[in-house]
Amino acid sequence: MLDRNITNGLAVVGKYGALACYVAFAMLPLYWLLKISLTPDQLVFTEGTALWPSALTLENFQSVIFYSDFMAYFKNSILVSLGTALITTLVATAAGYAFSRFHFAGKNLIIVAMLLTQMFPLLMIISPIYKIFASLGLLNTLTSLIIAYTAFNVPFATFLMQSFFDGIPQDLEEAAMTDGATRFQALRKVIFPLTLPGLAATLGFVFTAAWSELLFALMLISSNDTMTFPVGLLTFVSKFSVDWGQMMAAGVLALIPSCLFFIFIQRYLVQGLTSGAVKG
Amino acid sequence: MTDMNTHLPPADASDPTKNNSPQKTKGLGLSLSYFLEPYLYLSPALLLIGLVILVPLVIGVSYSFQSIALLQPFKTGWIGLDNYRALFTDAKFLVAIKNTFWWTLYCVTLQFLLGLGLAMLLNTKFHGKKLIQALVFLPWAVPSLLSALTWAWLFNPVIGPLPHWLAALGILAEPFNILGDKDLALWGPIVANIWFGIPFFAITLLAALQSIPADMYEAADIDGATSWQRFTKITLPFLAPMIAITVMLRTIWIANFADLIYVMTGGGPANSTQILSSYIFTTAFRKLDFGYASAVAVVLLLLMLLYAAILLKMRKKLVKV
Amino acid sequence: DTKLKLVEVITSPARTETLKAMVADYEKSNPGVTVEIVSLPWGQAFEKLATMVAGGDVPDVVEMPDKWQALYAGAGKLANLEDNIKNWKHGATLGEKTLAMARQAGGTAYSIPYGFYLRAMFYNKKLLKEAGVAKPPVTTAEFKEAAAKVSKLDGKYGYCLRGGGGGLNAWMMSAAAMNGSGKFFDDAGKATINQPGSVKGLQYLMDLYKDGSAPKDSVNWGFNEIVAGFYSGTCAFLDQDPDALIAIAERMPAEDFAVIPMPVGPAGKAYPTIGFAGWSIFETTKHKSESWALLAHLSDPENNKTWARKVGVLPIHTGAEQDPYYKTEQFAGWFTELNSSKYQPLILPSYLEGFGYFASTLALESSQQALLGEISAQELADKWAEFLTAEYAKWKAKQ
Amino acid sequence: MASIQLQDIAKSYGAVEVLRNIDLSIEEGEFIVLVGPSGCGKSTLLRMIAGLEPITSGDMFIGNEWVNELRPRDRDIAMVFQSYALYPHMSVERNMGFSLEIRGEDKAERKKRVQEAARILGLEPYLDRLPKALSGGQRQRVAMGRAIVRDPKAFLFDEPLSNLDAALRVEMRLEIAKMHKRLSATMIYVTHDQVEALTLADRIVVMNNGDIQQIGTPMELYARPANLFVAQFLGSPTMNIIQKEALSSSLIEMLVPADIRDSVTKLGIRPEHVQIVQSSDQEAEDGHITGKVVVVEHLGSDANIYLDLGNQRQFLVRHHGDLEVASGTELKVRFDLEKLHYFDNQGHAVHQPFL
Amino acid sequence: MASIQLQDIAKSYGAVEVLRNIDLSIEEGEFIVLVGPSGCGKSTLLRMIAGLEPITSGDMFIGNEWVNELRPRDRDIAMVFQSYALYPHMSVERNMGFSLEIRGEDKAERKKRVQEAARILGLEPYLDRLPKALSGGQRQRVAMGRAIVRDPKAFLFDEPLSNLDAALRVEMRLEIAKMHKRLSATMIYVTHDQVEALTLADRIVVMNNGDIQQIGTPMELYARPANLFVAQFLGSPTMNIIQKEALSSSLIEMLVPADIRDSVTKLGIRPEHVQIVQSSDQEAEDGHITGKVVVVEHLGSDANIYLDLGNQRQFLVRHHGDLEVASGTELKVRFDLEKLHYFDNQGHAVHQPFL
Ligand SMILES: Nc1ncnc2c1ncn2[C@@H]1O[C@H](COP(=O)(O)OP(=O)(O)OP(=O)(O)O)[C@@H](O)[C@H]1O
Ligand SMILES: Nc1ncnc2c1ncn2[C@@H]1O[C@H](COP(=O)(O)OP(=O)(O)OP(=O)(O)O)[C@@H](O)[C@H]1O
Ligand SMILES: [Mg+2]
Ligand SMILES: [Mg+2]
Repeated sequence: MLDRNITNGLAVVGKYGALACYVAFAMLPLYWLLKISLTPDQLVFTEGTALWPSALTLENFQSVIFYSDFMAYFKNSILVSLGTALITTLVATAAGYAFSRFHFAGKNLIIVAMLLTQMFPLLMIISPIYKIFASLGLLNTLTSLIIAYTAFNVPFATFLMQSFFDGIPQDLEEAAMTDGATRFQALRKVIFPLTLPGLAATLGFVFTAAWSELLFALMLISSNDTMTFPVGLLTFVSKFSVDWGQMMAAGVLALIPSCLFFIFIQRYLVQGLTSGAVKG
Repeated sequence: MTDMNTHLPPADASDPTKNNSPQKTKGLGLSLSYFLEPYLYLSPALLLIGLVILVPLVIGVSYSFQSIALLQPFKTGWIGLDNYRALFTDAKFLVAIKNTFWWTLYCVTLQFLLGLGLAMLLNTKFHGKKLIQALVFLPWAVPSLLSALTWAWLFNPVIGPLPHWLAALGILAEPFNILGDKDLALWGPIVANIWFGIPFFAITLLAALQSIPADMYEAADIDGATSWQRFTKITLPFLAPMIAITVMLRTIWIANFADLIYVMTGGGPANSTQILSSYIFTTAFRKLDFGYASAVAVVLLLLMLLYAAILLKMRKKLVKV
Repeated sequence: DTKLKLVEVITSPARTETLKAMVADYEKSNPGVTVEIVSLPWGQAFEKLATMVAGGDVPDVVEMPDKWQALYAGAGKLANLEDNIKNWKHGATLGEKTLAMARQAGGTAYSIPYGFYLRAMFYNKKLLKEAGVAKPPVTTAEFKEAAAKVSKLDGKYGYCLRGGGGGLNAWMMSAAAMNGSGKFFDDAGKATINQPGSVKGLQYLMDLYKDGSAPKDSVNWGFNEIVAGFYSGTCAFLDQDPDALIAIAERMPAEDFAVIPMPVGPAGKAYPTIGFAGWSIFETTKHKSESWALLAHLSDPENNKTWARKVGVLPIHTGAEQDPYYKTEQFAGWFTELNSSKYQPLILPSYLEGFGYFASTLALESSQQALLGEISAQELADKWAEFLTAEYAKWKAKQ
Repeated sequence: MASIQLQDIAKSYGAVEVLRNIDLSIEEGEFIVLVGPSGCGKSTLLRMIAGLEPITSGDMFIGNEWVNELRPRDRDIAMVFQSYALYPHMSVERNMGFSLEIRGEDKAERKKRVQEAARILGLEPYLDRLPKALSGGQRQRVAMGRAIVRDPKAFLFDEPLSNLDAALRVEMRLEIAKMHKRLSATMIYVTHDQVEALTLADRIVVMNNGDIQQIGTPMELYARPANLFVAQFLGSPTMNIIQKEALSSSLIEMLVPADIRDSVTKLGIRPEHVQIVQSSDQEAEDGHITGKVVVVEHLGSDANIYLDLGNQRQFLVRHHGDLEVASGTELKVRFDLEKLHYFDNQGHAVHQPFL
Repeated sequence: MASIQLQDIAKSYGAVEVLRNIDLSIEEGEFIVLVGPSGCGKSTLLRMIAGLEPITSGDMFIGNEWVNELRPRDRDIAMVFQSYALYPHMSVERNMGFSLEIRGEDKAERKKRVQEAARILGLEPYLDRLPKALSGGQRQRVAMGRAIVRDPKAFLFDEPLSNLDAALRVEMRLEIAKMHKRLSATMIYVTHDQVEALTLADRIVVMNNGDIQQIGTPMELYARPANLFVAQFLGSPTMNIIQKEALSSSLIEMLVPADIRDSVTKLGIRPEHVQIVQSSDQEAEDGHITGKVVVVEHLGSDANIYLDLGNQRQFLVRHHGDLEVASGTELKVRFDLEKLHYFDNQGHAVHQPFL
């Protein structure tokens, strides 16, 4: 605002240029996805490198929407993702809060344990996990996915939430508690509203992680009724061909909820929430 | 603290000895709940992680000391460190370690730097911010299978534009598929992974950026800091905790993440894109040697632990707040 | 009430539809039995099924590809079907080859195959014409020449080489054709793959690649890439099973392509690989008779014919090839192979327990190395021979 | 050192107008103290001079350069923030030396100057601490230290001593005066402490509600406040104001000179310019007014005596020395006639022509 | 209302000992003012009473209940934080009403009490604002408002008026006194403002460096400081201290009573207890000491005159009324003998036996 004209102008041009590059990079594969989904089957390969096909079709979308189980898969995915996002965020908020505000015995051990869960290839332990879920009778349920996703996402979400909590002056909580709030009330009424960017980011991550997760979804779910959409996508890759058009159409459709979710959460990614809170 | 007399209220208080002992008990109870409080908050997380991941993880690690094949319960047996000994002579394992290192290094560094740049850009004001923000975050929401297929598609000169563009720019001598070139193949999944991972850093860092108090920048302005100095001396230190945690986790994930590679190159050509986790996968599910795969996984785990320890140490030194 | 769980592993939406219809028939005629169909995506089917079985969630009936059969049978997971076949009314019409394949693992029938995959050569008529190749090649030498000619066209290649996953068949066929023998092991139990003839066969493919008769990135191509390469008109020749016909016929006008037998080697013979998939019953099932009834239903001649067409395999019951459906130009290649003594179907030794690993990993990596010039054909052959010989000995010891 | 000119500066936050018509011309090396009630816009004005707050309208010059759009860092101004704005991730030492670090000053020099500042501020034991491990006053001193290690064109101090104890405050005040003399830097200083304002200022600017009320030397403002606001704002305890109509006409005659008697509506007298008439003193005209003692505040050297003049009008007398008097007692007081202030009904001061 | 007892309280942050041997017994409804130099541990003590800071050793009782481990919210204590600690996402109104909201007070009641507090604090126009859109003083008032809407067992105020202008400060001070009377709540009040301390306190606690130096009523502390620290800390400007050996023996004889003459090493005299001997006055013994005028601070009602006694020893005289005197002039001053303070070489006060 206080910049001088020329450098200012250059900076603005540079900024928009950089943004354009990012957008282009992010959108290119997505654009290609869209392009393929709109290209009639016969042209997919013959006009492979063209930026825009000579003919368009909505057939792929139609068949995905009306003649496949994808809408059911979407529903399942949304249930699972929302459920996971909410539960994970709750659990991780509690844990992140404990990490941020307390010193206690075993803290480092717990941190290491949480890190460990992220370090071992899940593939290697999927079979004991499968057994546990089987013995709990949870196979083929969306609950099993929510539990598994929550468990796997909690460590990261916890660390994320911790670093957001760390950024909030402890004074505020203390003020709330002298005002007579229980820790939970202080958390809910004072800390949460100030952690909104963090909560939004965490929700966003967990949602998308659950949204696109494949391994657990593949392993724990066999029945068509509870299948989520990434597994559904796999069915387009059969042994003898890939139905690119429909697969990409399904992929494009799958982006819509995520896109909406991002638009929804970004209103919480706002600046300067804590300004004016404390002096010093 | 055990001596009750130390808790006597002053002499003028009314009969203190009488109601002192029950209060003391109450105090102790409270201190117990004080002590337990953090564990209470942690318990759901610990329970979930313990049951769903840690227990299986212990089982998984125990495989590495056994000879074990997935479908053959009768052929298992404890064999001590044999699996680990075999690692030393396994040329493929060594190649995979090397590839894992480069794969992780390139992916993490590039997506971190680009993500940080994006976060900084998004932290300014510009037109159409909402839309652009939503768009650039989208890659994170694309399932890895789909992104792998799409990128493989884009790299294919028959059906994708990239080789032609790269050739036009003179980066490639002729439009060919880099996924089939053993010197370049790793860059295919790396690009895909960077594409996929930028939003991760952008979002976390953006959220962290937004919690930097504005008056820090004002103070730095007054102190005469240039934009670059503001960035290095204010922004980075404030972001440091977040950077430490995200870089650490992302490194771990990427080192463990074989989906893209598996779909795009299958570890090939000729093992040139084989990383530890894809090697673990083929050993476990193709060679069906779970024991050996688990030993490789344990090595990966140890490497990651070492890395995390170093990073945590550094974080402690660097992060003051 | 009985509930059966049937796992389909080579899934595709259309195929699942057909299966569902057949199962519905079965349910209608067997009141009280319901069948749950679990369709696994092919790419991850192996891991998923293995995890299910290891996790104790074992299905009753399962679709069994040839490469897995030895593994599951060897682990004692599959039910012996010999008695059932004996008492089955359609047992008699099961072809010789069918039974041989059913019994491939250890000589006992652990599955009822539902069809064969046989390799033949697809070719692009337009490309050949453009390149000035007058008639489709019959011998390996002609093939090489034709491929080279097509490769001279700008951006076109002769051969859709499958250097990535599933490429083993081509190597084996080429080795056998050059060696003039379809045997994998000599009498002493030694693998034949590093015999000089076989090595020449390996070299043949390597040369095709090095001479530029195959696209550079085909070193990494798998099924989808080669098929796409073929119907996009990038390369002129494609060796494939009948199942590829489905995808190709959808995207290429019938007059643009045809299928010929695999080129014959210097000995005048070709050895197109043959494979199969079938249905098996898990040993642990509590409803063996119902499971068998289901299996029998799926495999009866009528259903098998429908199924075979749908999934692109050659049916199992003798006489099925008389069906008018198979009398087209496209199927000519396969039936020529089946009916001429020049062509001897090559059954890969998938009864070896390590064969899955060999095909999917070891052979894949080393053949890529060979294509990229890191190792020679001889080294490649030796490596394979070593592994196969050892596996064979293991297998032998168990017999 | 640089002069600073503000010409018709105004500032609004959205619809809220925070400053208006600010005209102020500060000479090189001048020490200006800004005073005014809480929320009158002092900090905002400082922040605008520093370049932290965009100027809604008007022009600002620093050393003859038009700076409306100059970046803060190009203005070379040191500022102590009211909120301190310490860098939480830097030790006290680095906090104080940060501006030098930024300028690429070499380490030894930096250390020397920080040490010197720390000595002045009594912060030596805390140089290695992070701000969060400091007390409120210590933090404020660090904020102060951050400014005084520098050698800028101008210093802006926003209530820099408000959280310090009296002794330290006096000490700091003297240090600031010394520094001002040594550097002869231009300084603008916001304070609520009258002693600071009066002792430090070359000129005091009294603000109210976004306006400048009066600019002048301390003595000018004390002796000749331009209006009721300034009169009451400066001086502690505050000036007593008496409505003219509340006085008997004889008293008015005695207190208000004839030539301004009509325009004056209010009279002002500072508590220290009122004497208590000893009850032994019998002459009635000596006691200008009488009131009941409400409460006596003992301040050691002085006492504040609150009188009730009836009708709930309060009147404060500052008595030099101690005085034991029970509340409820009637007291007579007389005004120092020369120290009376007169105001018209707009609150503007009316001056006796002969003064 | 509740009594508060602190028994041998100590506090350390790691190796840093911040408070030690704090023994303090506060009666129900008492108004205690804590004073002490910056960093002496006042805030820490308040925070420990509020339950925000764990007690390292010692015992604390509130109304006879042992509260060492009682949670803040169970102590029912209102506190004004030195750092304000306003809830940045809540409007001023909600900030102030938050404790009532938490307690489930109904809306109308909440509104009423917040309105009342806002009126007292002059915050009515800002009720809808967020803290970040307030000036420093306004924020501090909100922090204050948050406490005074409540009706707790005790109030803790940590420099609650430090950022307010003098007039407002006086007003607020009176309001606090009123509130104290009305609620007769126990109050502990930290301030650096001597006037506040002296006018509000039932008893003042003087702290230094983590210790309590003296506890007593304002007059006690002013008149009979227990040691040099208290003597110098209270009273502004600060007490003059003279080394006994710097005085001539005749002067010592005149100023120090015989029976304590040996133990005394220092004499103290407050600036307001020193009179300037008019030069017209010729009697030499009237002028106890002589010094050169260094500087004169004009404060309106008074003037501070700094004298140089030679050897760079400074001496301050508070002159009632104004005085025009050039620096360099020699001035004679005499002490009010009854107001002299004596200290031994440990700095403890030595009292004249007859006093
Ligand atoms: N976390 C900490 N670690 C070490 N020392 C600390 C910490 N917090 C405070 N201190 C020290 O404790 C002492 C007392 O601090 P406290 O805030 O109680 O002072 P105070 O009397 O309120 O001072 P002020 O008037 O400046 O606010 C200070 O010297 C401070 O440096
Ligand atoms: N963002 C804002 N939006 C609206 N009004 C604001 C904003 N920021 C400040 N104000 C108002 O501007 C006025 C001036 O604020 P400023 O901080 O300059 O006051 P000040 O004179 O420094 O007061 P204090 O002595 O209390 O610090 C205040 O009344 C304040 O409420
Ligand atoms: Mg201000
Ligand atoms: Mg304090």
